[in-house]
Amino acid sequence: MAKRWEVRLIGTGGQGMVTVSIILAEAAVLEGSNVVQSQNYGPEVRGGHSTSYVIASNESILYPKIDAPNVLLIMSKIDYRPYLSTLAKDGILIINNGADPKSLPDRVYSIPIRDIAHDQVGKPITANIVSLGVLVGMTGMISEATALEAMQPHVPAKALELNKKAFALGVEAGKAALQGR
Amino acid sequence: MAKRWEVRLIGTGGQGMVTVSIILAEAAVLEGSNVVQSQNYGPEVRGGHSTSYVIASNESILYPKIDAPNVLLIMSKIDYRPYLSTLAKDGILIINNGADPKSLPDRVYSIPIRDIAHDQVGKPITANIVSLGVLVGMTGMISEATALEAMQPHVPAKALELNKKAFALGVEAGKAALQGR
Amino acid sequence: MTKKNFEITVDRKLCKACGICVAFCPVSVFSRDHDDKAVVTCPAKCTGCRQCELLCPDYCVRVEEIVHE
Amino acid sequence: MTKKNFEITVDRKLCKACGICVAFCPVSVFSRDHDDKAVVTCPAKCTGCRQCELLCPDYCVRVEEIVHE
Amino acid sequence: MNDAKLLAGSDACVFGALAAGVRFFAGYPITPSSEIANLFARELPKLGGKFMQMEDEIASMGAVIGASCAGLKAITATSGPGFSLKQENIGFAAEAEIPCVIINVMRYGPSTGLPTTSSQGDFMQTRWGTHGDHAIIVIAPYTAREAYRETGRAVNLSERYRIPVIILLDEILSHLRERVEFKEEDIVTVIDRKGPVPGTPYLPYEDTDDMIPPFAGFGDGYRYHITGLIHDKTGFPTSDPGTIDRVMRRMNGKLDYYRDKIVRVKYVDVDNADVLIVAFGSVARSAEEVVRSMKKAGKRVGLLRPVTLWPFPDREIREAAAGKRAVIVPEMNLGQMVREVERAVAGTVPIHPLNRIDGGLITPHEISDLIEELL
Amino acid sequence: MNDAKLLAGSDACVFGALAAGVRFFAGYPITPSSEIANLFARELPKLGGKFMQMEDEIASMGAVIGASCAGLKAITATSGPGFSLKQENIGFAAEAEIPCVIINVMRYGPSTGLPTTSSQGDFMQTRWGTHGDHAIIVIAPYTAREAYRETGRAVNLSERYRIPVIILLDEILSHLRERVEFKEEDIVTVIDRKGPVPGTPYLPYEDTDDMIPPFAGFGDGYRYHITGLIHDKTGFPTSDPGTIDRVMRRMNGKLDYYRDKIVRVKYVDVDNADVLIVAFGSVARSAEEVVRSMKKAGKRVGLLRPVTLWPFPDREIREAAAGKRAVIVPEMNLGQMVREVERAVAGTVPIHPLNRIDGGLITPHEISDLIEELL
Amino acid sequence: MDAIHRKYLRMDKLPHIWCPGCGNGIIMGSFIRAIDRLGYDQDSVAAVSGIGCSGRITGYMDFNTLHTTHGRALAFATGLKMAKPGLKVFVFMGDGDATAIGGNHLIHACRRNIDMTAIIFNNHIYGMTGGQYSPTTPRDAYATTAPYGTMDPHFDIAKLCVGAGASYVARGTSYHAKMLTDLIVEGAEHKGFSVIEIITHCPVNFGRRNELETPVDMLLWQKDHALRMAKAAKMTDDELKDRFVIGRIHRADIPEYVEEYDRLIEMVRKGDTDRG
Amino acid sequence: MDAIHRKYLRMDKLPHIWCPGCGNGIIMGSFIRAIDRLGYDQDSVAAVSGIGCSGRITGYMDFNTLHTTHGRALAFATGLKMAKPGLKVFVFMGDGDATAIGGNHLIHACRRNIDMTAIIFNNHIYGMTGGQYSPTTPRDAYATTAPYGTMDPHFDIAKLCVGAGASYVARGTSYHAKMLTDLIVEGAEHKGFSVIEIITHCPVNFGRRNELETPVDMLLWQKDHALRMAKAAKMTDDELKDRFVIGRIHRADIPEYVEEYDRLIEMVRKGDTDRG
Ligand SMILES: Cc1ncc(C[n+]2csc(CCOP(=O)(O)OP(=O)(O)O)c2C)c(N)n1
Ligand SMILES: Cc1ncc(C[n+]2csc(CCOP(=O)(O)OP(=O)(O)O)c2C)c(N)n1
Ligand code: SF4
Ligand code: SF4
Ligand code: SF4
Ligand code: SF4
Ligand code: SF4
Ligand code: SF4
Ligand SMILES: [Mg+2]
Ligand SMILES: [Mg+2]
Repeated sequence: MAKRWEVRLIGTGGQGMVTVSIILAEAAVLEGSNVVQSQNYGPEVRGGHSTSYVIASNESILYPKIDAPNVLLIMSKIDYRPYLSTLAKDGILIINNGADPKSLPDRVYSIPIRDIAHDQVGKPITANIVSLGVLVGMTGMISEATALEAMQPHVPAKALELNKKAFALGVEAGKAALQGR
Repeated sequence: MAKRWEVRLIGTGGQGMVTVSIILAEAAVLEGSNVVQSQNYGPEVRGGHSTSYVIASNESILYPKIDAPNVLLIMSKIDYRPYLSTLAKDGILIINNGADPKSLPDRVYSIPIRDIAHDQVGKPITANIVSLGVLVGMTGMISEATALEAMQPHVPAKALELNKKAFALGVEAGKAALQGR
Repeated sequence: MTKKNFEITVDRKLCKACGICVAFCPVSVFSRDHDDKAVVTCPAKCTGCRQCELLCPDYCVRVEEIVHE
Repeated sequence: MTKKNFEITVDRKLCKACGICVAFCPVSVFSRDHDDKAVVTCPAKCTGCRQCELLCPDYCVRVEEIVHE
Repeated sequence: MNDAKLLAGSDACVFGALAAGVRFFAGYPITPSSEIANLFARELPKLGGKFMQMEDEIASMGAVIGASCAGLKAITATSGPGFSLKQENIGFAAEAEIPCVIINVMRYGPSTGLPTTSSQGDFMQTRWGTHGDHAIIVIAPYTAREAYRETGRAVNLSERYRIPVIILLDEILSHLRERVEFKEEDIVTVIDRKGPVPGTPYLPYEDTDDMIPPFAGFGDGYRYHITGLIHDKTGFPTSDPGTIDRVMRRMNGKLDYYRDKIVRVKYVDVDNADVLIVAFGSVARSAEEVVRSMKKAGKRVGLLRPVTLWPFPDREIREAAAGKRAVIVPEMNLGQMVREVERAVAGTVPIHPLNRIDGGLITPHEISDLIEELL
Repeated sequence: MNDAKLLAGSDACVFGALAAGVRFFAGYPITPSSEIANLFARELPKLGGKFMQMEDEIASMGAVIGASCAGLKAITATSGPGFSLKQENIGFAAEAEIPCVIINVMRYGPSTGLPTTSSQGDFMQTRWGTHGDHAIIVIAPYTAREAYRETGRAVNLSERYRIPVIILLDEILSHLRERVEFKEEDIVTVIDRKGPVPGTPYLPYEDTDDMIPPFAGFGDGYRYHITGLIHDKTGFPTSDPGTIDRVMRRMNGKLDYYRDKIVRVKYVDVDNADVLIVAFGSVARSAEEVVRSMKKAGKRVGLLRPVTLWPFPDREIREAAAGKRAVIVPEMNLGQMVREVERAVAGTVPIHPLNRIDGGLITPHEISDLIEELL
Repeated sequence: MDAIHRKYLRMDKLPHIWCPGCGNGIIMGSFIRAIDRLGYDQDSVAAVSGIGCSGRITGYMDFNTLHTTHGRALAFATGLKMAKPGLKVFVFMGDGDATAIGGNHLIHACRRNIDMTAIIFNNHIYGMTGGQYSPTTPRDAYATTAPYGTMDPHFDIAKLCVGAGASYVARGTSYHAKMLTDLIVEGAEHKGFSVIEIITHCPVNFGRRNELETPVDMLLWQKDHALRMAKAAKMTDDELKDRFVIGRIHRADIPEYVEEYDRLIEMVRKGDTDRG
Repeated sequence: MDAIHRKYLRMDKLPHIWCPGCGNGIIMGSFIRAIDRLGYDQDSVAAVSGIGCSGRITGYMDFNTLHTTHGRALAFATGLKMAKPGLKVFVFMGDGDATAIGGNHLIHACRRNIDMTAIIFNNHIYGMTGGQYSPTTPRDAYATTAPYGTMDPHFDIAKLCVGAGASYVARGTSYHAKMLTDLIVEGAEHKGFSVIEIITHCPVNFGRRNELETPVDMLLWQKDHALRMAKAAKMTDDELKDRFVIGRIHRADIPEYVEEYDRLIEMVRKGDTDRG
């Protein structure tokens, strides 16, 4: 694991993106990292955007805020461009649609996460777990096994298989996107 | 008027002794003195003792409390002895009963104020005005005329004559008591 | 049955001279002294109704049946 | 009297995709698009009851009578 | 108002407030402040004003703010327990910049304490009683005459600067009656809040040069929004960091900007004194008595009496303390103002607290004894 | 509790409190403290404890005190507006010496302010929020791990010394989750309040050598009286000046007597530092980051982090500041703790406040920039 | 002074601070007779009060006594009872205490239905602070803050409590001292929250200002204006004007809160209901 | 979006912050239609609100708007109305706002009878703070602070207000949007204090946790459970269980406070009544 991972997730209330950040954080704990996870609150929770984040590092983490994310994943339908400048030097930005990779600036990856959940998993609600897979697939910040372990308590037991599938599809899509560049 | 008059009145709730101290204070204002008047509050007001006081001086009065009264008048039925030591060097203590003057220590005067109100004025409620008269008669700290002027707004118009009488009887009794020594 | 007799006492130290017992004793057992405190004047009239005990706000009145042996 | 005609518009920018108009239009004038937002599919059926206008929490629906001259 | 008269401290506050144009009082009775409510209840209807006895102190403070939003000058009075309850809404008045005056007559102790005794235990609470950074002015008169004039001034400061103002009395001053002869300088002038400039668009929290946004009363034809949320100059909530910073610094900055207009300090024989007493309220009466008597005895003692307690006159105190042998801070509490004096003086002069907490007023003797010890 | 886990700051408080034996919570929801109530609601019944959602914060504080009178360890949680409302009853707890813990999660601004942002605007209010002189302890953890342990300690201090204790959190610490690995020293021991000595007559406010009167729970066979009026050692109201003085000095004196057991301060590289930072809560996390990064850059910066905010560690700060070139006090408010630092340092070292009030956390950069400027 | 007083009162605290003829003393007498009748162990009785003349009652009675802040007695009592359900909790409040500043706690206590008994001393005035009008002061009555007569409409406390969902409501007077004992006993034995409103008299701060010069006048007023339920039922609205009903006014059977909570704890501990 | 919205709403503040399908938006629509019907000049209307999702309503409407502290809207409104009786004052509160922390102000406003209209958004939950149970949450419903189901009995707001002496009380729903406008108009025209309780829905913090997954489900629930007065009168208690009545519930003719106060001022100025 890199020294300090800073991951920010932007979603819409109800999408379960805060859960993704918690799973990521718990996975990082399982792998022995120091971790800080948090989210923004606000009246905005009501239907607007919610942002959550994870910092993981093998040093102790004191300053608990994100300076410049290495990874920024945007699930809501908003313009990603203003966020580009907030990225760390080598940071990447993941957006959720099927835009042609070639139409996108450097370091911006487009993955049809919701479509994967809808069409391939068959359950739109699993989009957040697809995105978890994408994050793991693209960054390798935690191992797939740990991610799955951390995921388990956060999904209904009877939907476990489905979510595993969603995760796997996400990982795959993430890796593919990297390759696509 | 002496430099600094300190007068303390101890009564029982409902006797109107606070009014006496206000009348005294207003009279002193009329005569051009500086004046501070106040009273103790407390749950004790309910049936217990109330104490009020007046300080009058031709200098401005800053410290608003009584150090050692020149005059202490006790209307309630309590033992006066503990109060003796609080008096100023030349202070006097007036108690409300018919005790034989000779049985009393120096500087302690006994005047049957309530009896005067009851028997001579014919209205026990005027005892407070009798006591006002006593104070004026004994100390001369304000003139009788001023005292009467200050008294007027504090008694019901229809009872004015009665209260004037009470006042006069008080003055008389006060002077007599002084003579009695 | 013969009429019962009662001993009525008033604790003068506690009495605040409110006049309640005097007013509400149905047979006028009490009157007021020079300090307006209650005094028992006609204990013989007492019927033992205990109204005075119940209504005295300062628990000064005590009504005891006199048991003749 | 001939049937009145209405023009129904939905302000897509304000619509929060709650589905209320879709559910409570008595004659199913609306359906939902891929974002779950309301779209007008059968305006011709509209009876002008204005239930959609009254119940849309975001004031996106507008019902106007078409006046034929 | 030429003739001398006997006036109670609490009544002086009422008449001072009425003279400054107060026409609304809402309160809930509490010893030792009740006399203030009683008098307002009698006087306000005579002037067409209104007296409301509310269900509690929280409601009283709310009603006062509501009345002020409608453009009336409004006031309330209370004591410790009630003052604690009013704190949340005092914060609202600070945040929404609604003029209002709160009279707090101190009594001793936390909680119910000793309702009928005297204290200065709320000195710190007047400044820090509500949560969050906020601007507030606190004024403590020491005679009935000053109570009249300073309550009038309090109303005016509040209207002028849109800051809640607290009049801090102790039970002694509130309950004593004393001879008062008003002079020219005691006349309370009526200062009204600044209104919108007709014909220009109204921004209720405009960042004007004078830092005081114009105030439009509800119903005066300017429809706008007032909120206790942090808001921008239009009055609507904002969560933009830059705006928050700007608006909160303006709001709190008013106090710095107008500090010298707000801070009032009285000096008695300070210049050549060896020892400086810093005291307020009734304790300052004892202290001034000491200055007077010591002078007669040939001793050089000075008194600095903050009339305005907050903003705390730290500069004045630092300057006055310079070169003194000691500063004495007598208070009827366990040592509150002395902390501010310590901060102000910053180690340059030794400071001696003198605290009395038994409900009694610190006597001139107690102060002079301490001075004798030090001299 | 050996394994590392992800733990939210707010949850850490809850588990710390439960570990110390808390079995009663009463509260009223308010952002950003609601998570604390939510977790107590889930956990308390499992332990046979009780969670009450009351009609408001005043009632919550009342119920907490009531439960504590019956001998249960009791706690509440709130944020600014609710904290202001609780003040009167916090004063009751102080006056009647009823153990209880209040968690206050700060948000920005007075009044409703900005419910979801971070602030340290209640620093002063924790100490001075209620009327009258009163004893109170305030503790501010800075990590989830410390939140667990310090909340446990808060419960114990309160039970041991019969003083209300406030846990002061900011929104950042309350809402973040972080990896926690509890060590030996984090174990929360259970300290119960001292009870009456059976067979001896029980004086509920006895003036014992240790200054802490024994506590008998209601229903335990000691019938006595508790009141918010100033009372003597029997618990009944008194207006005797001597008694008032004695009882109030004992009550407030407990804090002085046990100061060193209560005050906890953390030092990071203070000894050889040129510049000293004094910071608490989340801001101390940024500050410690600065110490670390500056050290790498060869600069000598130290951090003194008060864990106990009140009693304020003035002595420790004065000593730590001695000889430094500057003291920096970063705070998410307009300058509150800095006033105490100024008082403590008394002019011996220049002090630089660094204030941020836009709802954001002061960054390490902001602090290091200021240091660079000064060095 | 009777054995009963010596048993239940703190004799060294007498005489109490109440004014001559004040109803509070009569009520305290009725209350201790009720406790005696109920046979409660003194150690198991908790008396909680607010601030006001009435609030001082806890200082005089030899139980576990808690004198709280103004208006908040019920909140404190709620914590006390929840923490130690074995305690028999009685809460004493003035009309201002209970229905002005404490109105919210009163209606919520009615709603919650915790097994406690609230005893409200309704003397229609703020006694302790010197006679300001209260939410129960009759229209046009004089008070220190109503120099021109009280303008505010007033609460009917019993009706308010019924509206808030109380499961037992009764009204007594200080004059009907014996009946009062009966009502307190009945209220205490009721499983759930019970309210006893007591019409009582403040001769000093209400009576003197309102042409009821003496305590006796005030008790006579009560006697003349109180009506038993049965009698009231037969009267016309016009006849009922200015009069008030005494006796039990309302009783309902509603689950008691502490018991419900104990049931919850049991269920949770069995793991029955945790949705997580 | 209609002319009426453009006239009465602050268009630049839309979309509002309320969640998709939230009842608050429907209520605001009904309210501005009522104002339009009443024909009030916007400058003369004051809208006062507390804190909560419902409290945000004042930010969106183009009147004199005052967003106060949690629970205290009625207290602020009281001062406002007393100071400027010409204002038409409407007070918006959530169920928590009005009956939890604000319960005391509510009952006292009912008692005082100042000519204002209180509009209570009863969504049976604390919406703004994330779904804690409120004093109106039904028994056994889940909430963030009731993970095992709500244990507390709940208020009947209308009954509480009647008990407190209110002179006009009505209940509507967010589903019956047209009727709601009628009730608001009637309440506003009533001389004195009027209370309109609105049963409304919080899909996010109540519905989702309680098997009413969508806003539509919640509106249907209202439709199924609301009963007009006339119909309810004919039903048995058993049939009425779990259902609630809508329409005007109570009306009484009581002197209005502001007018009474003005009369007092007049009298005092004439010197009629001063005893003092
Ligand atoms: C928070 C607070 N507000 C006000 C007071 C002052 N106060 C003490 S008792 C009281 C009212 C007394 O009236 P009531 O409750 O009817 O009791 P009574 O004295 O008539 O028995 C008031 C307003 C207080 N102690 N605390
Ligand atoms: C004094 C105070 N306590 C608590 C809060 C937190 N708070 C904000 S809104 C709210 C309750 C919201 O519920 P409700 O009143 O029913 O309104 P809704 O959001 O459901 O419309 C609470 C408890 C606050 N802002 N102020
Ligand atoms: S018991 Fe009855 S009859 Fe006897 S003295 Fe008392 S009141 Fe009178
Ligand atoms: S009722 Fe009691 S206090 Fe009153 S007069 Fe009779 S004995 Fe005395
Ligand atoms: S007006 Fe009525 S019929 Fe027409 S679209 Fe709207 S709801 Fe449907
Ligand atoms: S009701 Fe309004 S917000 Fe909801 S789906 Fe229809 S148009 Fe959209
Ligand atoms: S003031 Fe009234 S209520 Fe208080 S003790 Fe005196 S008579 Fe009783
Ligand atoms: S949380 Fe509930 S009440 Fe609040 S806006 Fe969302 S749906 Fe509406
Ligand atoms: Mg009363
Ligand atoms: Mg709600």
